[in-house]
Amino acid sequence: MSQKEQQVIQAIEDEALFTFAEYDPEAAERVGYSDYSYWGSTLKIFLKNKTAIFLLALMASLILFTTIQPYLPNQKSPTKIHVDPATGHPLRNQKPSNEYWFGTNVIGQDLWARIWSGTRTSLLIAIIVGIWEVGFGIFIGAVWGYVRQIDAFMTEAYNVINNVPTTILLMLLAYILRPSFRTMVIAMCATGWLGMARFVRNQIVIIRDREYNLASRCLGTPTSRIITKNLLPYLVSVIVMRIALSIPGTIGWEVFLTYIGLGLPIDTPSLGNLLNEGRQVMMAPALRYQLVFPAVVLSVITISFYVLGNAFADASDPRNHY
Amino acid sequence: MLKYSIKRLLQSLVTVFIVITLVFLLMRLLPEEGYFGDGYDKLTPEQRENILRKFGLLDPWYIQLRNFYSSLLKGDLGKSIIYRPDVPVIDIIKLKIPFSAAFGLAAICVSLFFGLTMGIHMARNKGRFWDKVWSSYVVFINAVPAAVYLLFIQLYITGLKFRGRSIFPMLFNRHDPRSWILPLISMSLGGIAGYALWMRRYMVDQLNQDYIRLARAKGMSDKQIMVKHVMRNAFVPMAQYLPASVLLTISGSIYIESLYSIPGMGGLLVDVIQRQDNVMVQALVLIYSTLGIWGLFLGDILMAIFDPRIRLEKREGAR
Amino acid sequence: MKVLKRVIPVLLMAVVLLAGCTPTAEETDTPPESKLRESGDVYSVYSGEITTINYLVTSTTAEFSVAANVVDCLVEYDHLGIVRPALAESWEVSDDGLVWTFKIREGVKWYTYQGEEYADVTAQDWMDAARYLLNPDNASATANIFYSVVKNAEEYYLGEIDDFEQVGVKAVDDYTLEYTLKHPVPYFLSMLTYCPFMPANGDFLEEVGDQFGTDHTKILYCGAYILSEWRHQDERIYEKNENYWDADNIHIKKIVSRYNKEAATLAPEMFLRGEITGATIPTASLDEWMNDPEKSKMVRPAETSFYSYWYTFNFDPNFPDEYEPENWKIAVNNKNFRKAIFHGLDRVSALLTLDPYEPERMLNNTITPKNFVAAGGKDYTMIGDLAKWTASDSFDPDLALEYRDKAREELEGKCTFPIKVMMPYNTSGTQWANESQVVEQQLEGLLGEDFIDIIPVGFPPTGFLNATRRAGNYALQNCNWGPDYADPETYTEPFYPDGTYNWPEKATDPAYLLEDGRTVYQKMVDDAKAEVLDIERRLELFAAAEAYVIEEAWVIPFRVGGGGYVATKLEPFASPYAPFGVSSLQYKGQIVMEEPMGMEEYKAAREKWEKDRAAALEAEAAAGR
Amino acid sequence: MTQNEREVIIEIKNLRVEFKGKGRKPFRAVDDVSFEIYKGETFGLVGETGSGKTTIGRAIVRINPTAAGEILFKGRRINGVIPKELDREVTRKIQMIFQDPMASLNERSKVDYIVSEGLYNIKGFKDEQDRMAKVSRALLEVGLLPEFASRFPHEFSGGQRQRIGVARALIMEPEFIIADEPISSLDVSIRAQVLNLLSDLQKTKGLTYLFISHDLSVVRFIADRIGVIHKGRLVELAETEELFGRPFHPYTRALLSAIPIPDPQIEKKKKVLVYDPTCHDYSKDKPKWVEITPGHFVLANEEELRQYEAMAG
Repeated sequence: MSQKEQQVIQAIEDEALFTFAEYDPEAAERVGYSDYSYWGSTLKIFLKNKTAIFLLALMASLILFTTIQPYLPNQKSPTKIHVDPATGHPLRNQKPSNEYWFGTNVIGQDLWARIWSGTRTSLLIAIIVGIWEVGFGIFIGAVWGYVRQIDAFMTEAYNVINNVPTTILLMLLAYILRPSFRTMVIAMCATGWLGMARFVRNQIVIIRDREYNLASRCLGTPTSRIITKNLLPYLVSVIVMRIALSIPGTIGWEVFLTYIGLGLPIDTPSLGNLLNEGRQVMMAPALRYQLVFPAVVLSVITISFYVLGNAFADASDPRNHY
Repeated sequence: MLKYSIKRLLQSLVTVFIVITLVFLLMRLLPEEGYFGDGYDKLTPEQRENILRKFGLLDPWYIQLRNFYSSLLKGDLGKSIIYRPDVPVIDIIKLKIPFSAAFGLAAICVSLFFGLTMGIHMARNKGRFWDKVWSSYVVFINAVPAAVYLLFIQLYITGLKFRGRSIFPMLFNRHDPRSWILPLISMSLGGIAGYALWMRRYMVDQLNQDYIRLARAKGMSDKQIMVKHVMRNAFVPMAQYLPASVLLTISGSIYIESLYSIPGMGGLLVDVIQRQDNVMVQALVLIYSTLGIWGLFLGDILMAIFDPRIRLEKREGAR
Repeated sequence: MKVLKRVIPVLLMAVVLLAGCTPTAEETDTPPESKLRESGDVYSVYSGEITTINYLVTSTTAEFSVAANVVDCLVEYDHLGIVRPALAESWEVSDDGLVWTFKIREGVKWYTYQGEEYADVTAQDWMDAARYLLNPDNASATANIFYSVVKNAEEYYLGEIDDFEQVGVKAVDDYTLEYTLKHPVPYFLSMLTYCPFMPANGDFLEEVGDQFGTDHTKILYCGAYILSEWRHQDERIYEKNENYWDADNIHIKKIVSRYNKEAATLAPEMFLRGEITGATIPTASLDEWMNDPEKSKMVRPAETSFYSYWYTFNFDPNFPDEYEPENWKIAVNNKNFRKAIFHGLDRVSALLTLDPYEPERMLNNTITPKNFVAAGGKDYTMIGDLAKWTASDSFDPDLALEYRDKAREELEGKCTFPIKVMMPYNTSGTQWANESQVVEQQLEGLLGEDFIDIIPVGFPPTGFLNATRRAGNYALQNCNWGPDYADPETYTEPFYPDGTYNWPEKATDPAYLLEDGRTVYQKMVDDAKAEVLDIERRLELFAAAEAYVIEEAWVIPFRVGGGGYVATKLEPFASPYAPFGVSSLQYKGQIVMEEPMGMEEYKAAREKWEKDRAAALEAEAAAGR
Repeated sequence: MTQNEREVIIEIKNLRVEFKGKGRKPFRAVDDVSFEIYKGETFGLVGETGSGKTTIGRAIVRINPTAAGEILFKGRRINGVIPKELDREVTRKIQMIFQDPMASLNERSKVDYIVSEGLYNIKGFKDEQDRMAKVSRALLEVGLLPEFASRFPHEFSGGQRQRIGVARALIMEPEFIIADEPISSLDVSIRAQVLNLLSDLQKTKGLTYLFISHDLSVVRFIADRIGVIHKGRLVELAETEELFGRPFHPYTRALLSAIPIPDPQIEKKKKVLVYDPTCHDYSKDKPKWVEITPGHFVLANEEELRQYEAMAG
């Protein structure tokens, strides 16, 4: 037995240090409480995830940078075709250099400027569509999931809409509205909310019949408040994850739409356009930078939001709050 | 159960009917030019009219729709009008389905096997090295545009040589088993990532549950717990989606089939929509939505079989 | 024909991949050694799948290319572009130019896809084909080409007469065929190489009914090849027809084409690996090939086509108010304004988006491309006033500025500046969009942004032309047209009243109008059309009309179709040469070489071919044909 | 007896509740049930799981719609379509306490909101201060500290949570509370705590309880009268001691025999009766709801009635 241990034992035996406390039921009630707050814990867990913090900072600075980039000094126009003064011909396919940081594309536009302009466009679309998906999708999904009377109808309606090929809708929209930023946003808003609504509906059906909802109904709480107070808070984490995933998803759609000729007009740079242009030169290793730069930006954005979404979902799950 | 099934199938008939009618009307909104392809300017108005008449496009839309349905009742999906004029739709897809279905099924098996294995491996090594390795794979597959990495796979892997001969041919060839490998792998990459992620998440959830802790406390080995508790439960929700994905394998994969020249269904729908072959579009939409709805239905039944807690006839009340 | 549509490049590419190339420097009369020429098989990939092989109905190039190799016409072109007998051994034309009598080659037979004899090819087959073609129920897209020249055919087609006997096609006996025409058609022989004039066996047509041409088992073969296999969007295999009447000139025994949607991307790599015989090199990777010492030896230019592209000024603007159609109407009716743009457009810059190496090669200074027709040993584009345009580049910045100043002076107060120029493009590819951006920047840069404001507007491929050109929904647009027959008349259709291009008849300039209500241009064309006997004179008249269109700057001639670069082992200049009809799509006469041709070799071969052709044309002219 | 003079707060007449399945025939969860609850009493409703006891409770608070019959609250019909005015009154006057305190509290809301949720609905407070005062009072009444209002449910133990549930009901100043197995999911050690709380509240506030449970011994402790329900039908109803002393219906007897007795000797010898529904022969003679002795009702047909009367002596 070491000396230290002996000291401890002695201390325990020393009655002066340990006296019986009086029983106090009120004090007993207080035992084991922490000053817990849901969002506080969520934040705490989230902040523990170093990768997520890094990516969050990265995305924040990316968004900031794409916004201020055009106002920085020495920036070129994303659409101006640079011409070689000697020959009068466009400076096509210039390798990355001091003048053109990311090189130029097949017609002599500055890839650096195009990539940031494209990122701006794509992110803007993705954010608008994301907000719409969340707003409209959640609204429809919540009502659909909560109000039983319309469930059967909504489910059938969903089956119908879901089975109409998106390509038809998109072609029609592009045909009626012409390819443009607005068309792109409308097209994606028109189709994107469906998945979100379905998702929210399923979640709500799962939690709808939990007893605390019955309790609220007994108390006469109106449906709107039951949805906002009892249901949506449970969905916040999954919803945030969906938003985070919908941003790369939307950009992916944009790439696909561009691929089938329904994308943005090419004079509006976007990641979809840049990638599509890049794909056409990917067989030429020397020009592959035209594919690599936008692909890297796209991948970084996708990975970041993807990881962020998952990290947030983990952090916001109260089961992880211990 | 039988009654329920019949009712549900009848319901889906109505759904399919509405879907087709809707698709039909949407297709009519597309411009007439699509029916003529290249030669529009070289055709006289009479000729254009003759062509439209031949395809039955001059009839009012409800007559066209009625014709489609009446031939459908006779078990005839109609004849293609633009994609391959006068060829029965059935003949066109009959040739294509086997390829897509074969590849699709094989890909599902491959991705299920590797995906689940990977997912389990990740969950058991949660937060450790292999979890991170596989996670980066999942992130990579989700982040990099498929159009890019699939093309790279095809170009570079088919370029590999063994004793001066390529190991994998560039294009699919029905007589050469080696040519099946790359498309199959390409098709499975996404699925593997999906299943792995799903399995990992599910397992991590389950492993935190009380009953697993209890089982551990009882002294069950990890392996027993995995097999007896986690895996069995994990398959229940999966059972719901499996039939739909199996059935829909016949719709093929647009991009991979294009790259490897696999004569399957992939992209057929986009093709016929772009060419405005209304009959084909309707037939395909009919097939796909029927399969989709059937898939969901079978999924529910499978779920009910696997999970005794679920009954198809829910007892619900309403305020 | 039509303005650039998405399918065009695809189809052209498919054709290029298939047919590889055209004409060679071989002798006209197929010397003995050529008969012994050995050739490997052809392997290729294509991305534009055909929809049918019903050659009596189709009107697309890709589908013609099947017909061209499996069914023969009455006449054909050799590799120098000289008409030769094919299924007709000889022919005569009546003095009034209305009745053409053909002596059909005996002993030619129809074969099934398995190579079994089906029947003899007789004169009756042309009648049966015509009967099929003129049946509106069959909805043939080429029937109008037939009935625009053959007597009573249009009436029969429209149901005005029921008796097929009255239609001007008649089998006098088994081996004598007689066409009676509406009016004399000097270029009738060239029309015979088009699908609507191909034969078809009547019994077989009856046997297969509406399934004719739906797959390779549903047609009969009398051409150089038999399509032994066609699996849609999978594979096509042609095998040499050993019983072909001219089998000695068929050197390639087998042609295997695989369908691949990504063919444009994969083909160059597959070619390098020796898996296919030839590939088109996309503009984007051209640098790569040109700069690589090994690869650059394999690249050579591809032949240009006879599609003509030009920038068109719209005289009947019908676009949304935001682009100020009324303003445009005033501006476009000012000749100096048009001329300013005409001379201001740097066509070479715009073409760099298509061909960064030799953009000049595709440049076209007239509406009718070079080498299309010739008379009296002179190419059409060198006749009369056209010669002046042919010889010079329209791009002239100084001249453009001069016209701009004049236009500004004249339009000041009438127009608001800058004048908005709405310029549609198809969003399906990147090339057109890139070209639009180049044109916008170049024109605005030269003429000043305070003078014009070029506004490229993207339209989706779906219904592109109906939404833009045909609706008059454009100010300036890149349009195109392809020839139907070997006569410059074919290139006048877009500008003739009732065309759907730019409606020059709606121009307000009083100088364009005649007292009889016709436009000056209309009269010029009418006069040229009326001249049917003196071909030289006819071409002069058409050349004058065409020069008028250019002089008045209704359009800015821009370029020809086709072109680009290929790496292929198929021998160039060996296959039949013809700017119209289906002959040029034949594999006849071609071989697969050991090594692909490089740039220099190709140029030499081309020079030789041009010389040979000039000589052959002169010989023809001398022979009085 | 003076029953007829006592004020009836809830009257249930021939109540039937059906659930529509996907099948053609609806499932009858509650069938032809009638009973009354007097003001100030605790009425125990006993039955096994799935017998329909919870359904009755939920029918009263109008979560489950009724298929037939009437539910009267102070003589006014409250099932089916009712005027808004009445709806508001009933919402306030009838409250429910739920079985699972884990599940019945919204985990993402603070206790403050949970307790005052009902007040928001009836606008039962003047201002924020008034609301907070009411919340504090309610919490104190159930033996919780007012400062707990700012916490989340998962920070509390099961018993505390159930007390929050009670506070949530109390704040509405109800007259009638349905307690749906309020203690069955609690630790045995704190069951008494909650039961005592409920009893105390009843005394101080003059509440009426409908106490639903599957546990007869618990009901015996708290209830004045007990109804026994089996497969949606009420089979017996009597005052607590009457029922325990003289059960008629074989089902009741089976239930009673199953109550564990805290004496191993007796418990060992005790014979547990097994209820077999086939002992009734209702093929010819349908059973009726009969008052066999004053205040003691039983479900029986003529023949059984004779047997029971013989037993009653």
